[in-house]
Amino acid sequence: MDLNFTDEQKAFRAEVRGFLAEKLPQRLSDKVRLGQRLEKADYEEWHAILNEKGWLAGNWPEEHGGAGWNAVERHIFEEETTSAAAPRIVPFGLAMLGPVLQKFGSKEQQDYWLPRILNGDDWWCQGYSEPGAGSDLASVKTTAERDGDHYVVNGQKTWTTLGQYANMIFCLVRTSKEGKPQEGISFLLIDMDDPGITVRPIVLIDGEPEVNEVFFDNVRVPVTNLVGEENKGWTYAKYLLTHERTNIAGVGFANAGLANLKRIVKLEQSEGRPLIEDPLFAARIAEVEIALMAMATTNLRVVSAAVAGQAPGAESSMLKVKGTVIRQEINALTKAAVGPYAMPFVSEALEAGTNAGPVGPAYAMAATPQYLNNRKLSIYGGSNEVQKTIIAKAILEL
Amino acid sequence: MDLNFTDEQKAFRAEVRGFLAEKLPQRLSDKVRLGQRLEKADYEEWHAILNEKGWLAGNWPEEHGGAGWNAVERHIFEEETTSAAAPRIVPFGLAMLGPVLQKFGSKEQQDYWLPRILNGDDWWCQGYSEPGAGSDLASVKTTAERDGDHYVVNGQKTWTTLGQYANMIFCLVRTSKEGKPQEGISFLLIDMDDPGITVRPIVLIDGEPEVNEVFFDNVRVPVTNLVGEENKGWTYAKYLLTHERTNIAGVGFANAGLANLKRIVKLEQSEGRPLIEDPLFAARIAEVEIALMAMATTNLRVVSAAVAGQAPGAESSMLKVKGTVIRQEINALTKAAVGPYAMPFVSEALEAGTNAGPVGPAYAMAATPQYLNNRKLSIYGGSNEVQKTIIAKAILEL
Amino acid sequence: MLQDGLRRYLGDAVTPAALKAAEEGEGFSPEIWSGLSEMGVAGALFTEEQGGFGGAGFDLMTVFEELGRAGTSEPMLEVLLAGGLIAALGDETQAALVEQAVEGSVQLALAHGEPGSRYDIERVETRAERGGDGWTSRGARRVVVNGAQADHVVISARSSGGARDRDGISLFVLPKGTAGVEIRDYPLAQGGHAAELVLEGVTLPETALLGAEGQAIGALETAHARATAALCADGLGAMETARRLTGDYLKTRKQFGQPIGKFQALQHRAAEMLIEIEQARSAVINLCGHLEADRETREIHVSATKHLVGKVARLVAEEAIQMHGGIGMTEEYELGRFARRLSMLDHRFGDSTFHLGRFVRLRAA
Amino acid sequence: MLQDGLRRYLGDAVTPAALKAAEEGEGFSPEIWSGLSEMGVAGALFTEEQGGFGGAGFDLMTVFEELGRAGTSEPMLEVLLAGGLIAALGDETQAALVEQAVEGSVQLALAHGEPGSRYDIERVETRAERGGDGWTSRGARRVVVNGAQADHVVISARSSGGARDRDGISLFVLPKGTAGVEIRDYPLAQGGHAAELVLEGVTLPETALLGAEGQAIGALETAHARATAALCADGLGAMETARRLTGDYLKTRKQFGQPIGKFQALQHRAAEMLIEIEQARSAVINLCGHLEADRETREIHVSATKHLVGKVARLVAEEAIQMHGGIGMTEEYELGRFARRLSMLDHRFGDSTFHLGRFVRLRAA
Repeated sequence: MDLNFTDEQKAFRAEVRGFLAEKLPQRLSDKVRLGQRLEKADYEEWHAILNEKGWLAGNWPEEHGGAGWNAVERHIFEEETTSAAAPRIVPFGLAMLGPVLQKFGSKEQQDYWLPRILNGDDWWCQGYSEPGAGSDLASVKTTAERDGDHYVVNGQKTWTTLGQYANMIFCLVRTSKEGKPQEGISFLLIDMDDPGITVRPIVLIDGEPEVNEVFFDNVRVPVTNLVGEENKGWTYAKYLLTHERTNIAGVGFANAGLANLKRIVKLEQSEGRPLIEDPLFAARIAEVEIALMAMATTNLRVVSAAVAGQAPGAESSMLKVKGTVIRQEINALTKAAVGPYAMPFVSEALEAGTNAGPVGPAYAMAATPQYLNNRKLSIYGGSNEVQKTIIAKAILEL
Repeated sequence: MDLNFTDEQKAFRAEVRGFLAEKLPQRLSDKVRLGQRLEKADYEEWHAILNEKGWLAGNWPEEHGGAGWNAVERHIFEEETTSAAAPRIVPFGLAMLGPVLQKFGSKEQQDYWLPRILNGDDWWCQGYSEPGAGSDLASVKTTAERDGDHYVVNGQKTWTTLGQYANMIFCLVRTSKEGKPQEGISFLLIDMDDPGITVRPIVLIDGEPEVNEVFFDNVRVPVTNLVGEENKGWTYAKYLLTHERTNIAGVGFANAGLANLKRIVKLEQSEGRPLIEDPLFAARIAEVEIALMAMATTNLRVVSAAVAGQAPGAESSMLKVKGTVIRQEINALTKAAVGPYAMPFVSEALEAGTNAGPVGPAYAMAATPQYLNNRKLSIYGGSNEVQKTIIAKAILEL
Repeated sequence: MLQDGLRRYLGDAVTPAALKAAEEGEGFSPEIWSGLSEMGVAGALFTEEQGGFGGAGFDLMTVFEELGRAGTSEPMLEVLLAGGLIAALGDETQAALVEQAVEGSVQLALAHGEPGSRYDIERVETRAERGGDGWTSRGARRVVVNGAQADHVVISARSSGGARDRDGISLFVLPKGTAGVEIRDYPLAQGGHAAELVLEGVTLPETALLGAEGQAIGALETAHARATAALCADGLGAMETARRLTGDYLKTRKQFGQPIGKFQALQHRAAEMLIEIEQARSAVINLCGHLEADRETREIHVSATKHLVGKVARLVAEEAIQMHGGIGMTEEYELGRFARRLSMLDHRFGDSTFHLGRFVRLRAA
Repeated sequence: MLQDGLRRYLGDAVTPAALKAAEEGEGFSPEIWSGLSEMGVAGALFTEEQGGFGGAGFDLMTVFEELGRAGTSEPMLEVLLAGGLIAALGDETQAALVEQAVEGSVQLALAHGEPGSRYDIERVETRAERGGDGWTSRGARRVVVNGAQADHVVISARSSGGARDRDGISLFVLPKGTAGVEIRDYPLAQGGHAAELVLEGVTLPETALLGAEGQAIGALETAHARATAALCADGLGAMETARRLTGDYLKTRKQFGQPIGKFQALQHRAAEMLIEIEQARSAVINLCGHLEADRETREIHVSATKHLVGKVARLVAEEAIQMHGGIGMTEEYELGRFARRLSMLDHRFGDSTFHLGRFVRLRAA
């Protein structure tokens, strides 16, 4: 059992750290640290900086302009960027669509779409979920009927994260009603500017319009935008989901959240002493820290196995469940730590550079919105209930 | 909402307390407090003392020699006896069979068996569970075939608590294989001395032979020992189970256990101070104490409703789940409190008056056996899983 | 009777339009406030001598459980809190404010917490100095619920002693618009508004003093005990609604071909939620039944109940969202409002960890 | 390799007959002890200089995980604990005991805990006084695992300082049968035996002293860190067996007409158990990987791991029994032995609450 990093890996870590110190704009890391809202331009700025270095697509092979990192290198990059409070890399084009196009797309599709993802010409969003489907992704009702050189798409997608920024959406659509639900699904690339598309924001309980509904009313999509074969979309969808699950544990986010929490409890006073000296509060932090120490090692074990060629199976379901529970507990403790200042709910304060300053200490303002927002962690990407069923069936063979 | 006791109820409590102070033998309460083994003679002694006062059968109507108490009075009696560390009243004759005979037995059966229960002529045990049936009590395989004036019984019962002391057993037996499983069951009274009966003790993980398997090999039982009608036994069985569920919350046991735990943590030293001053240990005790304070009130709410004529339904399932979880947590904390002295596993020390004294402090010796033994609380009498399903269906209508 | 009437009234009155009016206005619906006043709901919070018709613990439970069940944010808790202090300590002139609050013609608030005092009732650093024929005070007050809307704010300041001395805390009644008070008004996550108050050398006449100088701590504790009971009852009501919505959802929502309520794992979790809500109800009963007890007994129940209800509130909010899935995360679905309300219960009058520690200290004392 | 061989050997050797022999004898099976010695298992616990062929953290993990998986109670942990102290501090003569222990020809024990010391390694009240050409000591030692069976017992006593001073603790090696030692031998809930030792003015020659006078605390801490890692690995092995038995049971046991493993609530609980066991495995890896680190880092991992493994051990023992139902409560079914072993893990070297508090203190230091 060797979980130590090699000298090469250590050197890589140092290189990432140096790069971040030099290139990550303070304005962006301040926003991330305070939990302020990131605008489309913020993400685009950070993507461009990474792309210039060749580090935007860590998981893509070099032939497609990626960094070609293995799982350990990606893990190191992830750890360093989260602890430096860099904006996250928006996953829809890079982590999701890219690998699907590389594996199943035509040469023309690869040549056209992949560079545009890297250069920021397109902002992709995801058209998987439909109203009422929940974690049952194969229950696709949106239809695409062939009409000459086009598909005519009708239906509705939902939970489309950051769809308001996107000019392109990749969709699962139903091209056949025969056979099992999984059998008649196709994978289409659709231009959000096409006539017949309407985007309606869904405000979440943190007050933010992070996700959207997307309506399709006789939208005409050229057949050249079909990825792979008609009716084989479920295969590509599952491949995409597997890729989405790298870094599913969110160790970097958890570490950054814990560091923030520890900073706050040194500043908050309870009964005349720093909150960190309250033995019960300190114990709650310690419990989650200890769980995170173990989970980080489980993550490394899975990462090492991936580098050694073992495909992560239900292990990633375990990481999903434990990782989200830990992050949610850190969010809950952060909300608890800021005390009465968790109550002010001032949306404008989350906007950097506005006149509305935070109510109370600046570190307090994002605690409640982040707590509320991250309740999604255990719901999306296959709810934790679905993950437990997978574990029971795949490992326990129940 | 009035959960205060009336003056009459307060006077009754004082009377019970006075009686216990005078009549409860110190030798018995010492055994109970230390968690030492109670012998058959110990129970019989205590039953006789209560019977002399007319308090042995609190739940029986006065016409049958019971005290005729209502739910509040039974609750008060229960609270006082447990906090005085009286032996429990063995439930099989008094709490289980008695009510069934009173409701469904013939006049002859009532006149013969009921006084014998009160006088201690018979020690009853319960023949409900069968191997492999678990909480599915209707899955009765033991058969009783009519042969003239007798039933011939063949089969096996299990989990028969204190069967080693019993001379009589009441059994669910299958007298018909037609219809639903519930429809062919009869309720028989069987003499344990009959030829063909074998009792085999089952040692539990605490090392104690508390329960037994009972084997029936062509045991001939006179038809006069059939209670009620043939094939209607399931009705009587369910009635019995309802009665078993009075005091299902075990508030008295929990209070007594908590008091014992609080005594121990004042005596145990951790890092030079009493364990009770360890903030984390104290917090764990406080959590269970707070849960118990609430549960005791829930119990009183159900008891008050029972006195007001409302039949407790799924509420008793809630009390079962919460009550057992609380008692098990108190057991776990008591085991934790005694530290390294939880490890010695000296069966003879649990025998009062033997030469083998306890290893370490006397309060430590029963902590582990009781912790282990009370894992049964969430399994027997309808496992907590079964109770949750009942709650979901009956209250939530899922 | 009050309970039934109140439930019926709120069931009709708390409409999307009323909630929108509250959100776009000052955090509450003026119509519902009038409606509650017409029903005389605030009267249930005070004894007959104080100008009400109730005032017992179970009266508070009735009123606030229904407000929580409806999920509405009229500042009734502030009437209990500030009005309770005025009723307990005020002279005749001041006592008129309680009558007016019961009628609904004035709104009240209590400005006691400071930016650094967290959940510590005894901690007061803002000082009040006697001078001329009145007092001057300088300092800040945090998260004063209804602080900008209140016609009168009861404010605490230290007239003697050190930061955590029990003696030396005085109360004053400030009318709205008093010079030298800077107010920042903002919305709260649970609904309603609060304000940051900065006193910049406020001058107060001698008549503003509420009760005896430096002797307010006992009344403050009593008022907080009662307000804690009310807040917990409010939480209980919100839990009931969250559970009702979740139960309905489990019955109607289908996934993988059947109602999700048929999945045993969800059945058991729903049952556990129900068991815990009954625990919370009993805890609220325990506190409401001990509000008139001696201080030690009362405060033990304050901490026991706030601990338990805080824990259950978190469980119910999180489990209700989780069992709903995505829809539970959205602002437009009704649950979100209740989940947010429940998630803020811990942040007023002390969270479950704080009260667990306090319970231990009170038991050891 | 060692792991596979050991697992195979124990799979064959731990029979009901061997367990019965252990129970009726001195708590362990002499045959299995010999078998382990022939395989040279104890050699994996020591470095080459010490007479072994391993000694690293992951060597301990390998050995003890397998012992725990098999649920056998040969006193190997005592070889690690007492042998580790002798190897670290002993002179040449004493070091021979380590070789003999590795060969299996002597058994060892450590008598360090006192009736009142609970989990506090630094607390030693029993004193050793120098006198004549040796030492005398008087005091009691509690729950000395393998204490009556050991050929040599390493015993601590205070030669200077107060009850909790880090300086002043000395170690001595007592051969079996030393006059003035009263021994009460008894079985343990997890298997094996322990003894209460009462020293009634024992006289020890100067040659019994192990290491420098009064300077034993560092070696004691190291030995306890290593033994904690071993015990946690043992627990991990026992969890694996408990989970295997539970999984098999869920697949075969039918109730209400189907295997109970088809009930979703049990599926999810089994999955949660599995997730926690993987957490425990990672925690053991973390500790084993940091046994050679600086003291502060090592001890942080000792407390983190013991806390987490203790918590998971309880969960696994209780959930495994619960999912089995009645059969899980019986002595004759295999699970009971493992559940009892897991339930005792907390009681050696500190329970999960103790180590949570210690982790907080170490982090704050």
